[in-house]
Amino acid sequence: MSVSVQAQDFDIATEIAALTGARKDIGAVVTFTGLVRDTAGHETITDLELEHYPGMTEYALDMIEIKANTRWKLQASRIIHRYGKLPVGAQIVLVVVAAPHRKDAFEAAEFIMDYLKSEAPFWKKEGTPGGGKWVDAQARDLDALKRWS
Amino acid sequence: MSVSVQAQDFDIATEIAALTGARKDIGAVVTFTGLVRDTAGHETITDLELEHYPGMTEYALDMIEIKANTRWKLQASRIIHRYGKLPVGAQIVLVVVAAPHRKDAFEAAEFIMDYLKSEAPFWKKEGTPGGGKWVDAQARDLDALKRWS
Amino acid sequence: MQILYFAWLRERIGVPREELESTALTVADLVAELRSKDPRYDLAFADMRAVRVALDQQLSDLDAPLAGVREVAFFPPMTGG
Amino acid sequence: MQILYFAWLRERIGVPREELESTALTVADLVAELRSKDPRYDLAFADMRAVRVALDQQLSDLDAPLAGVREVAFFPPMTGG
Repeated sequence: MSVSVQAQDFDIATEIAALTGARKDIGAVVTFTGLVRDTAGHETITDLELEHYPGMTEYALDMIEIKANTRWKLQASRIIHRYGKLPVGAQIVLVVVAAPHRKDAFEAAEFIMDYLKSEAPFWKKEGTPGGGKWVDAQARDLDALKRWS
Repeated sequence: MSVSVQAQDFDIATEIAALTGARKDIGAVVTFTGLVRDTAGHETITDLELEHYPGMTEYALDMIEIKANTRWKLQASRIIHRYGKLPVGAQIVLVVVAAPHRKDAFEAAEFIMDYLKSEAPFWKKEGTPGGGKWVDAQARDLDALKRWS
Repeated sequence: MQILYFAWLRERIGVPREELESTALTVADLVAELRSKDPRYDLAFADMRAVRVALDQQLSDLDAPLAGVREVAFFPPMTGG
Repeated sequence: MQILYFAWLRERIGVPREELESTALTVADLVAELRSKDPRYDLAFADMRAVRVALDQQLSDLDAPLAGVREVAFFPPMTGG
């Protein structure tokens, strides 16, 4: 289990290799990568600024990872979330989960992403030709949490 | 959309890069990697032999990928499945799915894996200290299919 | 027609494929014909609940007609992924 | 105590953090005190349904007591991931 909150980019292959290493007991690895899209609805996006709450962010990600590891039989997990100003196409977040069986790996990765959307102190501001706009929290992201309770 | 049935190994980072390329409209990438585990229940596994039905395999994977792309709004997808004798720890299968939103990417990747388990003509033979054993189909893999119908 | 066998069906029957002239109307008829041919086939097809069939590379079933079919494959339930 | 503001709350209030001596017993009392201080605060806290609060970096709510709390953070609903 490990989390990183960082400005710099990450490399998925490196992160997977670091998790699985020379282990021979892992059956399934699921990764999720979130990227900056060039549109939001009908609006053109030029970049994305991610603000966060240093200290609380790491604590919240640790808690989410612990919850996932308590609920599913995982062998390894990793969360990386970037902050700062990111160009369109850039990687924002990475979740990697390793487990003996695929169902656990899929569910835990989706659980982590659902919690991350609503319980990690990040705020997105989309750059548009008309200026920056704070992204509103989505009702569907809160709905996504309900399936886990 | 593309599928490969091959003896050689694959590189996840290369496959993701080939899918996303210079695109700026992708919001979520989910990958699943299946690996050869060193145990099955209480049994020690020394290697895994994967037999397949050339011709039908490619057709079945194509059909599964088309089903997933019909059901979810995907931007790109890729399936690689290996055959032949694989050592413990080796990669067996890779599914990569790119979509505007995470829910579609997660569901489509899980759907593809569930179908692949029961509808792609592969058969696994586990090497054990006592000799080779054909893997039995799991009732839970058939159950997994039911959630999609 | 071409008959293909995979996994333990291939091992029990002893060949991966064979050419066969048959007048069987359905898959079930063909299985009966094969079982009467040799004890190896009789053993391999003893429990048909454990056997799946594909006709010209598409999953099918025991009742399916064989008219026009060029390739019949028998195999256990699939275990890919 | 330290008061922190994030995202559009930070922008409306104009500072990311400030030190404040307060006798407020609850978060709601503190919000009332801030709103009476300056129109910028009054505007920022006009719709409390859009405001979340963390006490010493743990999510909390408006009724929570402030006794012993060193750091209060106000922010909109989170949009990570």
